[in-house]
Amino acid sequence: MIRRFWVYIEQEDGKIHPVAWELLGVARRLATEIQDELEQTGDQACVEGVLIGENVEGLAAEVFQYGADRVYVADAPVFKHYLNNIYTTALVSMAQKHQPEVLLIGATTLGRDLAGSVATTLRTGLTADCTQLQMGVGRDSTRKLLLMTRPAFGGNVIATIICKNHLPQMATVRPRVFPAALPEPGRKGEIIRETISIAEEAINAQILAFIPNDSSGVKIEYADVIVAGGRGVGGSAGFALLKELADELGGVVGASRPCVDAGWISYDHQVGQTGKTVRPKLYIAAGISGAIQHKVGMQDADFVLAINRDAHAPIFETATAGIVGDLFEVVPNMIQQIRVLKEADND
Amino acid sequence: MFHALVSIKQVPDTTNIRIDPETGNLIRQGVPTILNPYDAHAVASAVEWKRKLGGKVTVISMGPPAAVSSIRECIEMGADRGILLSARQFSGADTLATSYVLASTIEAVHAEDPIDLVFFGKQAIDGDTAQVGPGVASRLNMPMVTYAIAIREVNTDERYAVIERKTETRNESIKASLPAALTCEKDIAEIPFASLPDLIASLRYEPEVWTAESPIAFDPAQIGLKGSPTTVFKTGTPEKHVAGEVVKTVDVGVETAVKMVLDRLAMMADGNTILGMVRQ
Amino acid sequence: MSTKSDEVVGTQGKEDLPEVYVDDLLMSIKYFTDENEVHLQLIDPETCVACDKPCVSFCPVGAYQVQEDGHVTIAFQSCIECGSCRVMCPHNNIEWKYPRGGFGVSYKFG
Amino acid sequence: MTSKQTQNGKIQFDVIVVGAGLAGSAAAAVTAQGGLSVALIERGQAPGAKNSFGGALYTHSLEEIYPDFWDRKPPLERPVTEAGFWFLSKDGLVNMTVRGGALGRQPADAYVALRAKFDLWWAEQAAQSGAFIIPKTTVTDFIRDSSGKIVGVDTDRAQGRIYAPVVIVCEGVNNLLTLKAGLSKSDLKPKAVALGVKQLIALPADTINARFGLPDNSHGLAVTVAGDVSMGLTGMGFVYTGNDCVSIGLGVTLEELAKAKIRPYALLQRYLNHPAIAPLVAGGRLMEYGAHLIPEGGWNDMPKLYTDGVMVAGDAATMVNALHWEGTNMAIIAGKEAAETAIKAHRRQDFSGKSLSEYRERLSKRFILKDLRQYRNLSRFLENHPTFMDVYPNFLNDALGMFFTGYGKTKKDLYGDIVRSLTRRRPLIKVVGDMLAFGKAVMGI
Repeated sequence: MIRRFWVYIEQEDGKIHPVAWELLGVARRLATEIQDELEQTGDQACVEGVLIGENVEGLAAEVFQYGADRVYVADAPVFKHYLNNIYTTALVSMAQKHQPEVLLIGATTLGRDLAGSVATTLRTGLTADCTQLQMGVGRDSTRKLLLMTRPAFGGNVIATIICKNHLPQMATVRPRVFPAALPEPGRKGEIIRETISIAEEAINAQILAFIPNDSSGVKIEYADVIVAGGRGVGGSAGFALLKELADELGGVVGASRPCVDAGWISYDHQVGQTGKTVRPKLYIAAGISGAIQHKVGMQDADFVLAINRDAHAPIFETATAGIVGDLFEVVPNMIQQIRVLKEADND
Repeated sequence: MFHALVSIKQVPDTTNIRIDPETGNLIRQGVPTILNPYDAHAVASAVEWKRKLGGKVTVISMGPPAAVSSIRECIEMGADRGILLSARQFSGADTLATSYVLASTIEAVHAEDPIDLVFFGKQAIDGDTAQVGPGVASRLNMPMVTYAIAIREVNTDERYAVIERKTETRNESIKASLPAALTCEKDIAEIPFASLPDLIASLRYEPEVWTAESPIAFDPAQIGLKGSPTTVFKTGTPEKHVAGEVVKTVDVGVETAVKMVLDRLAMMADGNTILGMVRQ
Repeated sequence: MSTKSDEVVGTQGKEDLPEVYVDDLLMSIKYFTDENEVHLQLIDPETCVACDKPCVSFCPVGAYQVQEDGHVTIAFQSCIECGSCRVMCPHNNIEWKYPRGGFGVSYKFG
Repeated sequence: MTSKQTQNGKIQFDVIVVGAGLAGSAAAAVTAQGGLSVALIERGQAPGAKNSFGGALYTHSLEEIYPDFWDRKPPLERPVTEAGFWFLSKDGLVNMTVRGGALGRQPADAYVALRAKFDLWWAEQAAQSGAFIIPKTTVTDFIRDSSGKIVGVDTDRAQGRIYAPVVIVCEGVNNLLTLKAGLSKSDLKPKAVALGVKQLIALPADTINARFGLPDNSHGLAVTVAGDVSMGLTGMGFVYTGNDCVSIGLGVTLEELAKAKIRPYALLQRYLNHPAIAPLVAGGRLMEYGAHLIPEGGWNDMPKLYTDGVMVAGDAATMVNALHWEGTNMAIIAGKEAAETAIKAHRRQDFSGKSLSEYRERLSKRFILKDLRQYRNLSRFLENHPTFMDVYPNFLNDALGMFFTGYGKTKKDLYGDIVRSLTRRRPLIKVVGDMLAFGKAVMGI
């Protein structure tokens, strides 16, 4: 028997969302976590991708490099653009046919939209926004289950959820929660073409137009440097100062929720439980007290520099380095020192 | 006549939840429950279209008896009818069981008084899952437009609506056949400041309370804990990170403090300068 | 019966008060912020430029801040509606009203 | 709800009460019990949302509104079983509190409370009596008929007029409506209001018991803290123990605070850092910070309490006795007396000022006007005698400190030192003058 670990390979206009690489890394690890069971039963574990779209078969090669053993491809003009019920129909019928044990979907706007519909149609459970995934023995269970850990109550609690009697065990994972799998050039796999018939009358919605929006410029989830501000920044003017530092570092500006709520900066910049999860190399938290809701969004940054006037601010517990001081003195000084360093670098 | 149904949830105000650092337990004391903010915007949008087209807005919510206050808030905003699904058997429901109850309820309301649009908030702030809306729409076989930021057109005669939704990269204008479902961002409509007569009407409003047996006899195997494939295996508190080195500007001065962290950062990046690290 | 305060010997002279980051105090307060209406405004912003701006210190939530050019800004979102500025502004320069019904500070404990 | 409430599309009640605080909900409850229809209008999300105090409530006033008060399971914190004064010097504390005796009575005479919780419950009791609570609505002005007589109120909502022949204004310290009704000639004076700031700090009940020397959770402490709290400004601190929280704060005269350019939260933090205070709250978590004005003008600044169609009660009517931290009880009783007057006025169908003057007569028979009159010179006295904020608390600390360390010293020298520690601060003759003046101010002579 094959125990299948599925990853939905999200693509739009022929571009694969990087969360797919992160999920493939997770799926591979999960498959190795049941090695002991496989040895006992003689079963086999496979990491498999699911690609839905038009002219997407060519993308499979890259999916193999990131660790998929097999890719199921539903390639047809009807899948040109994502539409909830058409993609749901496709993914559901493939899952019903191949019976994956685990199905992982990125918690992107598209992924969340799809996952809820697919899980309900398959009448199975779904755990959203998982921050840890592990194969382990649940209570009263003979076979290892997917242990899905997610924050609850605004990140104040973490809960581990299991889905014992229903398959697939479905989880969504936010981008940047897990590191991406390392690609293995030249790695090959098997393409399985799926024919999905979509009845004309089942198409109950159509895309009339695409409209560029203002958020397309900000992509803080994938930024290497984020200079984020909290209440201590005091207003839009303070964010201009942070922007200056971010520009100097080639980074982007982030914000904690109160600043977004107060209208100092747009939601696209929000880091935290209700905002984005980020994993930059450098995260500068200026005037952010560090409420748990914020921490869950940035705690995986490689280097966290906290700047806060209050030495007791919880952000210092998460910080790699901290400066207790007025950000309006510290940040301008930092900009200046970096400029000096840069000049020295250029010489 | 236009009929909108809005599915709402009363949630603990998560901006107010704190954790006891000693025991790791949730501090529930003083945490108010509120109408899920996204749902409020969904209601506002439904009411706006009702006022434009004529018709009515029905609000449903699954929750404890105290959720009446959230339903009243919707009536205050201009909703006409409120149904509270409240029964012990509903408790412990995950998204699958919740979507069953909501979908069955919507079907029942629809049978009595056909629905054009089903509104949801984009997500509940207590769970942030954003899964119930799509789940319900799938069960009802309705087109689902998530992350809606504007409703451009509702044509009840030709049976379609044009809804603009926001994705990560762009906005999409979607034409969906009616009845359709949508989950709403806050942009969809501003919360109105109710007139005094509307407010007073809401204060006096008593929503219908539907139980697990009546008027719909729900399948006991599909509701509450029983109908939920997922269960909580264990709970814990998030790991604490080890705090790094902290310098105070009052002790060393701003200049030195900044220099110290920049040096530290340079060390982290394998002897490269901060600029080198950042340029990687 | 009046006694002048300069006769007091016990006053401890000038001392540095502890630095308090008022935003951290405000984190404990629940607000319903009215995004559509501002309830606190300066009547004439120019009046503040010449004033010695006691509001900046006495406001218990630090809502009043001085800009570099000497103008005063009000972070009305932080206001807890105590009325100190209404009573104390030396120039009666604040248009002070309550936020619209339901908005503003909402004490959880009080 | 009676049919009266919407006549020809007009929202009409017998009585309107503005503000669901302690005074307002008491007034609404008594009015409703008297068989009248009453609208209780509150601008907060819910009653209590805008209210904050030290503080403790006084049983006599609560029981006066509801004889079955205790059967209603009020959400109170600890009973006050120990009360008194702490006098702080720079680094010391003289404790003068009383427990047992009268403080051991059951139920206690005072209970610590959290206003957001209590006021919500207090308003719910009024609703149970039949009052109609309209929350989330700010009263902006009065409606007057063609003759200028007040016949209702206008609110900030569309179609927001509410009519009633009597309006009881319980709007709190910011007396906007009292001014609009013409009851106050001038706005609050900065020297006659105190700014109160406090932190509510969470601590486990056992820790509170241990730190404050309370035998168990059914004992509580309420103290007035004088001395090194206000940096010489006219003001006092307080400490109250809740079930699992400590309320700690201070009130100082707004005008002095503004002149001294002291940030109130920094002053509060300084107080919290005091060596005698810090250990009491160490390790606690800030539950809530709050600030509120306290009208301390008392008798001298009191508005006229009634006019045609309007009565005013509570903070809006400066019903506060600053020295005794009394105010909540005055508000409640005044609310009740205003309601009784409104009921009588309805019986007489006479809502003129003359008819409503009964309200003032009722108050003059109670402790409210008597006490306020007696203490009328106190605030001016304290303003002119900053020594009470500084010299005497420090002296007390020095004196007792010397008394309990002067071992091996001749007691004559010891007493001499003690006296000198006072006279160094203030000549003896002035001390005598201060004491006499204090007595006069309190006695109201």
